[in-house]
Amino acid sequence: MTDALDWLAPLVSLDRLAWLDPLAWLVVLPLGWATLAFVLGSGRGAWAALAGVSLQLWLAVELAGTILADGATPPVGASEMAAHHAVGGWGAPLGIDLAADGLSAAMLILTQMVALPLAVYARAYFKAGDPAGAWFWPLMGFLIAGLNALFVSADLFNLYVTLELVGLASVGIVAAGGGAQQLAAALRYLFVSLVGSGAYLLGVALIYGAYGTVSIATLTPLIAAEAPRLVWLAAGLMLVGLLLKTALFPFHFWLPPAHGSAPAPVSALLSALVVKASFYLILRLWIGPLEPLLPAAAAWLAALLGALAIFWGSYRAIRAVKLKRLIAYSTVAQLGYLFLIFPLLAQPAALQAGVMQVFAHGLAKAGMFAAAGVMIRATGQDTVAGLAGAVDRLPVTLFAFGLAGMTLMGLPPSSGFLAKWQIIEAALAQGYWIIAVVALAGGLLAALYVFRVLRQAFLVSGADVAERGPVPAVPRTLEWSAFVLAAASVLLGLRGVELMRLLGAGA
Amino acid sequence: MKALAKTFVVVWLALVFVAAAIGAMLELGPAALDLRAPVTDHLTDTGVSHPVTAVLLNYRGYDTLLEIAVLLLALLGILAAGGAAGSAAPKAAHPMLQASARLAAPLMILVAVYLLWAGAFLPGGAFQAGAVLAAAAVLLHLVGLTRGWDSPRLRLRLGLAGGFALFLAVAAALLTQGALLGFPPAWAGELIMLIEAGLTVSLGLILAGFFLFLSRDLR
Amino acid sequence: MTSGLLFALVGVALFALGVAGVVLIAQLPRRILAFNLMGSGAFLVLVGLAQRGDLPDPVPHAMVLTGIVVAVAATALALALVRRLHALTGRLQLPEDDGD
Amino acid sequence: MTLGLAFDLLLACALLWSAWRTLSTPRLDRAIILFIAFGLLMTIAWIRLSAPDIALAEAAIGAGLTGALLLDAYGALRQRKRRRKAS
Repeated sequence: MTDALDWLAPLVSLDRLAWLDPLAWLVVLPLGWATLAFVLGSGRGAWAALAGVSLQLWLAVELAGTILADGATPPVGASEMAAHHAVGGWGAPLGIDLAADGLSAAMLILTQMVALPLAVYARAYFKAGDPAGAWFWPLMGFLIAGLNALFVSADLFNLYVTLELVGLASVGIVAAGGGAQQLAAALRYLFVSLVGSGAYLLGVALIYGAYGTVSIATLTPLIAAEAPRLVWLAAGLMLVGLLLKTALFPFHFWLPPAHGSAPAPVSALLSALVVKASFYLILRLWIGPLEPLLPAAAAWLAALLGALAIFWGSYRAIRAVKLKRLIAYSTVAQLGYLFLIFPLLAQPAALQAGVMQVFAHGLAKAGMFAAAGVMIRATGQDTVAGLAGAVDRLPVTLFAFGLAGMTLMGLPPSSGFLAKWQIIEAALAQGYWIIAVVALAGGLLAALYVFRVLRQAFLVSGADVAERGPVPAVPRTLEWSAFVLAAASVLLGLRGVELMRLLGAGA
Repeated sequence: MKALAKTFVVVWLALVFVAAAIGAMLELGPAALDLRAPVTDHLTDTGVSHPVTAVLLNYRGYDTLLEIAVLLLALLGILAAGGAAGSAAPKAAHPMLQASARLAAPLMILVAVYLLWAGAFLPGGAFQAGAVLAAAAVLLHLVGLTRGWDSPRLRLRLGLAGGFALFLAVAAALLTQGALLGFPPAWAGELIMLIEAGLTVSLGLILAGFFLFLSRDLR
Repeated sequence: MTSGLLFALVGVALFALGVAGVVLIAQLPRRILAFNLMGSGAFLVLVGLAQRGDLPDPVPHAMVLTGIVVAVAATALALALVRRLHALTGRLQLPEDDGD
Repeated sequence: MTLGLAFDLLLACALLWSAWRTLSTPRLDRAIILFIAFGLLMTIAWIRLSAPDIALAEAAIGAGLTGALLLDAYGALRQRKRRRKAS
């Protein structure tokens, strides 16, 4: 009997499935279903997307499992990575290598984890014939493919191509079926994105000129051994280009219009994942090949800009009239936290804190934008004021918004609490109390803009609601997928240990 | 006033950057690595004899795969940005022009086929061939012989995505055999030619689409 | 000085000119031109600097081919958005964003 | 100074000049023509850098296709403006 079932074994265990290398399939799969969705035609392909993202989630978890199981894993940031795939069989520096460590695996899991509920949400959000949803599925497929490709690439030039893939896909879904305001936001975003990747490309060109290779693993020891002045310039160009794409203060000007004017599922994808991709790349370069070049002052400059982002983004969110603008400015503020960790990177806990914040904000912000989409549908307007009395009609959605808000404020037991607590702990351990103060103040400011929304919905009477006529019904799927994302952001706080282990693997 | 200050700052930064970069470039020593030798050493295993084509489709074929995705994506973005439906009825050009376009189009297709074939051992290849095909399609449109494209029907969608799908399918099939795009030396030449032929048609359609889908808003 | 190094220097200047153009010019089609100049500059640096010893290197050649195609894709998308914006508003400049 | 280097210097100046004029000339149609000229100069530069593949691609895609796209867009914009004025 057991013999008869032996053929099943390779389907279950990845170790015996050499051909099922998750690194490469995580890129091939989304490219495949994106193409299929395009061929199927306008408005089609939701099922292909759902099936594809589910499979990808499984692959990403498997990948994380193999990295965790490998006891001798080198620490995150080492040029030797745990999982590895030589495209074309050539190997770097002649060919392109794919590689993943705990950091890449974490980003891959987050991407599929956010994309799956959002795909469910988007299927209900874009009604048949909606011009904004006409080509949503292939665009989303290429976006996810670009993100996955970025997280597994170990080649600087290949990373440029993935950056362009992510950038153009994002601009495409922001512009989709939009009016003048949306198009203007998309164009502004496009130019920023192109200048950012252009600066990155020039940096790569200078590095190739100096060393004759663009493979990260080959470059790391070369840069550590000798760095001519040109390489400093290259590092500066690459980092500034990526900061522009990450929308770190003062480069944030393009983000609120782009994230605030797109349809809700698009805003969620952009805020939760796309800005994190360029942040991931900054982190990857910072702890990897560029590490020997960066003085402590650079880390403090990043942290200073991060702190300014927290204050300015929160201030604008507190004053915002429109609901989605409020959430978009909150993204500007929350991105600031990610840069507070740079002066602390001497401790591995700082990296864990940063990635925890990426997860916390990714899940919470996706949930928040999804919830906002429901509220805008139900109230017919994108304003905070219009939410008066919404609690009677949208209890689930407001609960979701509240949970996501909890994560952004950093209240226990959410993952946001875990992230902020770790930042504060790492800061105090190294004697940098100022960073701890900034992190605490940011939480209080977040409370102000989150409660502004909740107060309007719960406490202000919705007496004028009746005058607006019948309330449009909102599909239940929308409410619940928003809830799942927000709840995940809180529950992750209880299961944070696995994530920490993934990032601490071998350290 | 603010605009003037911005101009001043940007120009000043640009000048400082150029001066620094030029200074740093002039003092640069030789590179640590030289990929010219390995590229030539393995050339017989790549299936093509032209080094640039070997890098483009074999050594770094993965870049090219993603790059075709970028092209398809730009077209998708153009379609998604929308515009009024209904294809433009082009003005018919002078009969003489039309006749010469009719004559030129097949010639251009021949040139494209030559460029594609020559790419294996001479400068040329799918991109250059695709651009020539696109030019032929645009020419026919400009003299009023073909209509602009409205929304892509199934056949056109298959043509637009087919080259990329074929490339991806070959990459995935090779992945099940070991490595993504790991061409076996014995078959590399044939597989690369197959991919390039598919890409030429799709690239021609995509590049032509950049014009013909846009002619929608030209009424 | 070799041709490679000379064109790499020109590339840096073109890149700076292009970036300054994208940042400073308001007219959208002109910004697209500036972006293309910026890209050409980066390509010249990539190829020129790699062959400052005057021996051609096929790896950056292939990279630049990739880059040119990506640039034309971005240009086509940008032009499509500009044309659409012009159809809707009759303007060739981005409207001021009030920030709210 | 060799003849080749002198030619390169001339070409470099022409590249920079045409790029500058592309951005500074007041009329958009002129700018597009100058940009196409810039693309053709780039083609020559690629030949000088012994990169015939890129030269072909630059002529077909960089100067040719991009230039045609720009001219096409310019024509469409002008046509719409004229119609807007007429109505």
